[in-house]
Amino acid sequence: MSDASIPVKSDPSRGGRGSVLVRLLRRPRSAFALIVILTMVGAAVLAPWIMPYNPNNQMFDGLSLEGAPLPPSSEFWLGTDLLGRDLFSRLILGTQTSLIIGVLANGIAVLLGATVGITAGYFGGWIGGILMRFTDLMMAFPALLLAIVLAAIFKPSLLIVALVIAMVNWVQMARVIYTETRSLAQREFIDVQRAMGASTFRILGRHILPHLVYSIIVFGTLGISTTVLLEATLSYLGVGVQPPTPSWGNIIFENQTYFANAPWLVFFPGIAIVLLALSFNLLGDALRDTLDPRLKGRH
Amino acid sequence: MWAYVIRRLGESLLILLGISLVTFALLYLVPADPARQIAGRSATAETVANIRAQLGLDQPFHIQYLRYLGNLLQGDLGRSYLQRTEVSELIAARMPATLLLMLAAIVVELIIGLTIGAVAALKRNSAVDQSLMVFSFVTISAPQFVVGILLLYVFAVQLGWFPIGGYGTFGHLVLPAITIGLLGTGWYSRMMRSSMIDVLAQDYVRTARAKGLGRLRIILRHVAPNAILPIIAMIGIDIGLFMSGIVVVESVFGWPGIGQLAWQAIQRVDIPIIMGVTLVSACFIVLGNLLADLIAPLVDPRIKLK
Amino acid sequence: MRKTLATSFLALTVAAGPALAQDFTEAKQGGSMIVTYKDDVSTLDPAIGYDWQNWSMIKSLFDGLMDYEPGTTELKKDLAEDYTISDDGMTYTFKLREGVTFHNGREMTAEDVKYSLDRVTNPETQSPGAGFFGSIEGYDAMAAGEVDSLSGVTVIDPYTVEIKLSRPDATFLHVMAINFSSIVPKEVVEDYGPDFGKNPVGTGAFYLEDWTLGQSLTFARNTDYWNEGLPKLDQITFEIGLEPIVALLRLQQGQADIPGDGIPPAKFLEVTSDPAYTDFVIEGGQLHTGYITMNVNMAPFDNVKVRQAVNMAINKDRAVRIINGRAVPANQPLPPTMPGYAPDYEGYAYDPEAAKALLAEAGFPDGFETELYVYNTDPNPRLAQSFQQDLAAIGIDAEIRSLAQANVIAAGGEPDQAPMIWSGGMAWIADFPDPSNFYGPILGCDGAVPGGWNWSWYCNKELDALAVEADAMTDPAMAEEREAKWRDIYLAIMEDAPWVPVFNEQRFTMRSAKLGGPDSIFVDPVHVPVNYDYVYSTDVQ
Amino acid sequence: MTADRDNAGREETSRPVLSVQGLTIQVATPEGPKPVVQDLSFDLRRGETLCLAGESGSGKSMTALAIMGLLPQPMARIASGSIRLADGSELAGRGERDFRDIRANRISMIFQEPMTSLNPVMTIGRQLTEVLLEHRACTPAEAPSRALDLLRDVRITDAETRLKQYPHELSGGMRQRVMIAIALACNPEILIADEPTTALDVTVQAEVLELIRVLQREHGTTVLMITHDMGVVAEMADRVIVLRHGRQEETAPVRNLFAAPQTEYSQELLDAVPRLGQAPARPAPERSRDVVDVAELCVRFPMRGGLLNRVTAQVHAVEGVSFRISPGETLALVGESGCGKSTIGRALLGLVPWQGSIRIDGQQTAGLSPKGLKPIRRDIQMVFQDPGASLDARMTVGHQVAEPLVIHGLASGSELWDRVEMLFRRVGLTPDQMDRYPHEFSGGQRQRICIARALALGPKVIVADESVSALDVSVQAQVLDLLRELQEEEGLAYLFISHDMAVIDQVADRVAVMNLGQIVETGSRDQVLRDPAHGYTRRLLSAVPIPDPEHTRPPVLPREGEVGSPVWPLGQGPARLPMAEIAPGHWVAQGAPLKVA
Repeated sequence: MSDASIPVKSDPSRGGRGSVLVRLLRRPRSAFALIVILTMVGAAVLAPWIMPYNPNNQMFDGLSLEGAPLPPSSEFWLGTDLLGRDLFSRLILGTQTSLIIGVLANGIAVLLGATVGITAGYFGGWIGGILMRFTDLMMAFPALLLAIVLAAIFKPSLLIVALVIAMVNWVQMARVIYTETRSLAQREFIDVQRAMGASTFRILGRHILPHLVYSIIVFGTLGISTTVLLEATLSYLGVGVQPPTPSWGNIIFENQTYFANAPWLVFFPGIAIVLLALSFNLLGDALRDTLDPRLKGRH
Repeated sequence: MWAYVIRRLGESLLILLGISLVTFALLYLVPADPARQIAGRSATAETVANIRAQLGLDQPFHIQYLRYLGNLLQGDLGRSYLQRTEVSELIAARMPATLLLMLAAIVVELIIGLTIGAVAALKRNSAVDQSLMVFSFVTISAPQFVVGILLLYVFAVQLGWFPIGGYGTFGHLVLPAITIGLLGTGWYSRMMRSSMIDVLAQDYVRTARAKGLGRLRIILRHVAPNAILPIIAMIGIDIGLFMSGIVVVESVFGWPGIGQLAWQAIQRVDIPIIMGVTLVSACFIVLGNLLADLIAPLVDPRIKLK
Repeated sequence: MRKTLATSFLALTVAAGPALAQDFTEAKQGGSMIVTYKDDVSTLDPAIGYDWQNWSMIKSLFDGLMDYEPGTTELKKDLAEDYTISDDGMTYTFKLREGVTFHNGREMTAEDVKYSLDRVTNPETQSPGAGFFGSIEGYDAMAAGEVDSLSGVTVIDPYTVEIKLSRPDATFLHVMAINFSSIVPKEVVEDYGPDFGKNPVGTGAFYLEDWTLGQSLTFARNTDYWNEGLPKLDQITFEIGLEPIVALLRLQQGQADIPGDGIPPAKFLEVTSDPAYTDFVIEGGQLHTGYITMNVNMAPFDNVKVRQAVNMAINKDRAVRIINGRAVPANQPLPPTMPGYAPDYEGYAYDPEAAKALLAEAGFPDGFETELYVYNTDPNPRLAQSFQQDLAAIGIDAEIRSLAQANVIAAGGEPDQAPMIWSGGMAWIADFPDPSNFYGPILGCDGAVPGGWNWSWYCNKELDALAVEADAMTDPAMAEEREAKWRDIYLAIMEDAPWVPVFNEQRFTMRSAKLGGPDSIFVDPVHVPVNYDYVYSTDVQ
Repeated sequence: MTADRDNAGREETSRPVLSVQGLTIQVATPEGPKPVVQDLSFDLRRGETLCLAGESGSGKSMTALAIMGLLPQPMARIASGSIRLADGSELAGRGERDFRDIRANRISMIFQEPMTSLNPVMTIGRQLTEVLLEHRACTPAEAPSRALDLLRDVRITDAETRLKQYPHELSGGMRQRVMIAIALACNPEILIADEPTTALDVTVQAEVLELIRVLQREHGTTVLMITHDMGVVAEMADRVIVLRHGRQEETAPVRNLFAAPQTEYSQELLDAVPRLGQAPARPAPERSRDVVDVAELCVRFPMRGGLLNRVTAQVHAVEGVSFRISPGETLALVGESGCGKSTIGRALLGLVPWQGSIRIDGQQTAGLSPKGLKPIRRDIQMVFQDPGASLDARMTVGHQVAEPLVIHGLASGSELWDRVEMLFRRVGLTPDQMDRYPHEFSGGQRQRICIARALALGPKVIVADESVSALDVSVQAQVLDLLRELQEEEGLAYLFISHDMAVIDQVADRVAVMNLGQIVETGSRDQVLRDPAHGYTRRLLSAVPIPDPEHTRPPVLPREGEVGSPVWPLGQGPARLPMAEIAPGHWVAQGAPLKVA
């Protein structure tokens, strides 16, 4: 009954997409993130038209006579790699790889995590118990080790890498959704639904899910960043995306021993990874603030 | 309390059992044939079969697993196929290095992370806050192999301030500890910031102000202890992050810990070592979670272990 | 390019002899050095150790009956003071040196020789080298686990041991020189059981002083070493876990003396072009061939024309350039320094057009899709991509499968898994300098079995018979003839083209300024990578 | 309290201890600064109790926070005006550092939520000594004994133990006493009490108010009390300032205000206050049949623990409760928090597992599957305390009102929306509001929406669980009117769950008083409220503040015996209280369901 609360509530659910976008663009950090992401998506989509060279072409004049890669120049903007391929073109194509894996792996992880989280959170009981014990088990798995072993068993390919990452990444999502679903399930408006005789399916679909959508969007966005990093790490360890398909991680993996002599080969893809991961992190954070005032300022 | 600890230990054992089963099954599916690797290129099929039988690899899966479990219960992690050494000995030899690294990384991330988080929360929405948060975002967005290579290049190769990889002195420890710690720093600072902001809005902080207490005293006695509570729960997650990080960081810096051991073993499909390292790091994570749960009531009297 | 390298290598080998004699007698004992490796030293048990790190370490801790002249591939007597071979070439009688003691102080006798051979062939030892002893009488019973002693090895007296063979074996003295036949003391082996590899005791020039698992090993000079004046150094420290690139940076900063894994590609151009290092960069040959296997049982590689076409399609010069010219292009399985090498053989010249035509002739005018397996450490995936581009040029679409070593080996051992494998990182380095060593397991029928190392699954019974014939020519006088026979075998193989021999890697290593010794021992073809016994320190001169 | 008092400056009785002049407070909103307090002026005279009274949003708490320098930064600020202490020192515009000497030393404050106002990870003792040491009220060595004295001063039992305890180990009433002890530790001239008893049960409220009065007398402290409860105003105030929308509506001595309010708003406010014992008689509904028939209802919640996490104890939330409700009748369930009254409501709706028998309109619901229960649900619906929480924030209110119809397949298409429109009109809302989201409505409007939703299925019974407790009195009166109207027109039966005796007095036909999961007294409204027979009922009634300054409430009756606990080890349970009929329809429990906690 205290009237000390300040009536500055903003409207979380109205306004449509346009205004969310406007609000995101108004904040320098999220505007930066959006621009980076859009640029990269653009580069990935338009890759065939904007790549100055065939990214897989091991050009004869792409290596010095001793076989050393060429530094950035007007001919090769970001230099060439150890096989004489144009690094800029490979980075652009690598954007495709990173984004595809980011979206694919994260999509699967989100689907899996949300399903497990909602099921365990809403039904509780032994189903919830078993599901959450299983997520506990997955949490205790050293994620990278698991990914490496999985990648070693299955012959690596883009899809497998995405699946492996999804297998590792769904756990966090499940945890978050589980906790939220549990607290939602105990809220009065859900009690009202039960009292009205609404079916479980209806309660989940019409009342629980809409409340989770924002968390799913936010964590899904943040998850893309983890996914990009994990793909890069797997590729860096040589168990990720298969050559000659470029991914930022395997570009660094292929060239890392040259970091002292040809730093551009590690520096540029490194920057690309950091930029993309950073942008998705910033965007996720901004979305959290914009979409869900309850979470404002947390995490 | 003790009933709780014992029950949690029991649950942890179940989780470890599950992990051992899953890992064992996964490794069972790995196509490489250990007997072949041991026998070498000049061996006859007969010799290989002989070795396979000696190792029990000709048994069905469940027998192999139960045998492994039986040995495990006696503290026997088996013998490395390729190094021909007790896995427990190999892990024990590398554990001090990993523990040292872990300790140093935790110190780095706690000191830097909590400070950054606290400062950002107190200066909320200021330019300081903004730049600290961007920094923390960068640290969680930078892959550890990139950070590691960069630090190595700048501070060891170019500036020569630290040794180029290896193990032994304090100087060796600095760069890998920072590399691993930075990731945690990002998470901790963000956690700390949001937790601080939450706590700053609490009624008891208003009470503390109403008491006429000084700002520093309020922050140290009323805000910080409460803000740290949710962060304690991070310990388990943090150890998980750490365990994933060491594979990369130890290989970048040539740090003789279990991450390096694991990576070498994975390359050679040395199954007993992979099993051993997985179980040991799972133990760490599980114990970390348990530890977090046990510390929580010490710091927060409201929490009762049940 | 190829010619210059080859000649310079020959010059080096020739120069080795006199250099050794001069330097060596004058060099004083003392000092120490630091050697770095990336991977863990797995075991120092001579019956088991079979990798890059422990190969030369074992050689310095243990001795066998035979050895090689330092820096060369010439056999010499080691623990054997003398030996005789019966006329039929089936019985070898070794006379042992007297007064040779193990590191624990006990004298080495003929009993130890017999025990060591029994041990390495006993299946329970799980020695990866057991197969080398297949020609000793009683080996089969031993391998089957029926007996626990080789019937062919007899102790005549404490300093004489007689070894009977079940078939003539021209390579037998080489076998007696490999690590697996090192002499070990029975009581210590039985004491430590499976942990002997961590607590090695031999008769070698150094003994193991300390081993911190995963970090470092320290070897100290065996002051009672039977070979007077050896070794020169008081101590060797091996530091483990250092990436080759880091190792070289350390060497440049004076924190290490020898990068055990060689000069990493990334640093190669820098150090070879830097005049400051010219005296310390050492080039040497090794008995190595890098090759691509084609599974002759899997379509379309069951067609010899396809295999020949692939041979013509691979641009070997480009591959050599990718590894900064640290190799010479190869056209046959044997490396140039191996007896039996055919210097006049032209091989399949690089000719994409002809390859394309041949492919069309074989019924694949539009090429086909296949897979290329490769070990996932640099530079192998890069080389694979280069091959991929070469294959694409003649219409073959090869997907790369970049996997951990063990997984590639496993795939190669399956009859229908891996159509093509690039051998890099797992390639054949000869165990001893004899042409037979390149045949059996990797090209002969013996290896073309599930789990075997003959990844091309090439099995030619006629050639197998010829190989047996060649190895039966034990008379040293017939060496020339035997060599010719082997040459024919390998050329015949090239007709069937189960491999694409790509290049023979050269070894480039570096030493710090404080180390001395003939260059050849730093790239010793047998004591791979370095012959530690002969290195001396200039600090104490 | 015998500590020496600093009497400097106190001789000058003519000057007020605190003088607020032209205070305007602004808060930042997305639409720009908005005043929440405008041009407020008052003087606080030495030793008096001044009440700031008003409904939500009247700016009363903001005023208090402004005096303490605790306005939420940076959203709120003092735009103009002055706040002066007796010595003339200005508080408005003071920096945080300069405020430290004022706070606790000269002005103290206690807050509405005793549950959250104490630091959860610090012992009571340390929180007390801290303030003493900060203001150098004593030496560190003396601090513990001073703290003990302070706790004894606020009548806390077992004070030595309390010092070592943490806040969560204390009840709400005790925590508020600790807060008062902290507030009075440095003998401030002024105590600001911001809704100090709103979160407490009525009996605890009475005790705390009494304590404040006693301490004020002992210490001569001036009290500025902030409350929305006119009962509390009547009981505590010397003078009253009525605030509305941040403006001063009326300032008057308390008797004058209650006797003859000068402004229309004050009049309305006072009229809306329900008064115990003044409700008109209600025509007795005819008891033809029972629309609700509950017999031997038990609800027990398991508590887990031990090595295997097995059920070791049970919370006996509801233990053997039986009652009936006829069509058109209102049965009120009353009791203190935790007595199990809400659980009964939830059991009726099938939201908690229960044992016993519940018949809705003659149909037994025990053992029915969700499917079997569904048709019965049409007859019984529920309205909760917090309309904000019981509406889905992400769905338009129109859809939410339509939902029950959709779920039960009763209407679709235009018929559906016609019926929703009708329901909106029925509860006094306009159909054009159907497309909005819950947060766009005021509390009272939201509760109307909830009622509309509950009415959608045309139920015979509505369980109203504290349905008006969260609303301002004026709104509360309107909603109660709506409920009454609906009952008269539709013949609805209500199970009206509330802790507020005055409200119950207005709405109930019959009353059941609950304690520790059992009914201790039941009968007609007049029987129970006018002529209570059970000690517990009497105690509850004695604690209700009467909104009449002329009326002097006798002290709260003491509790009979110990505070019980509903937690029992597995296999044990409370003894069932035998009921005796002392008058027709008036049943009273014999003995108390005690268990030493």
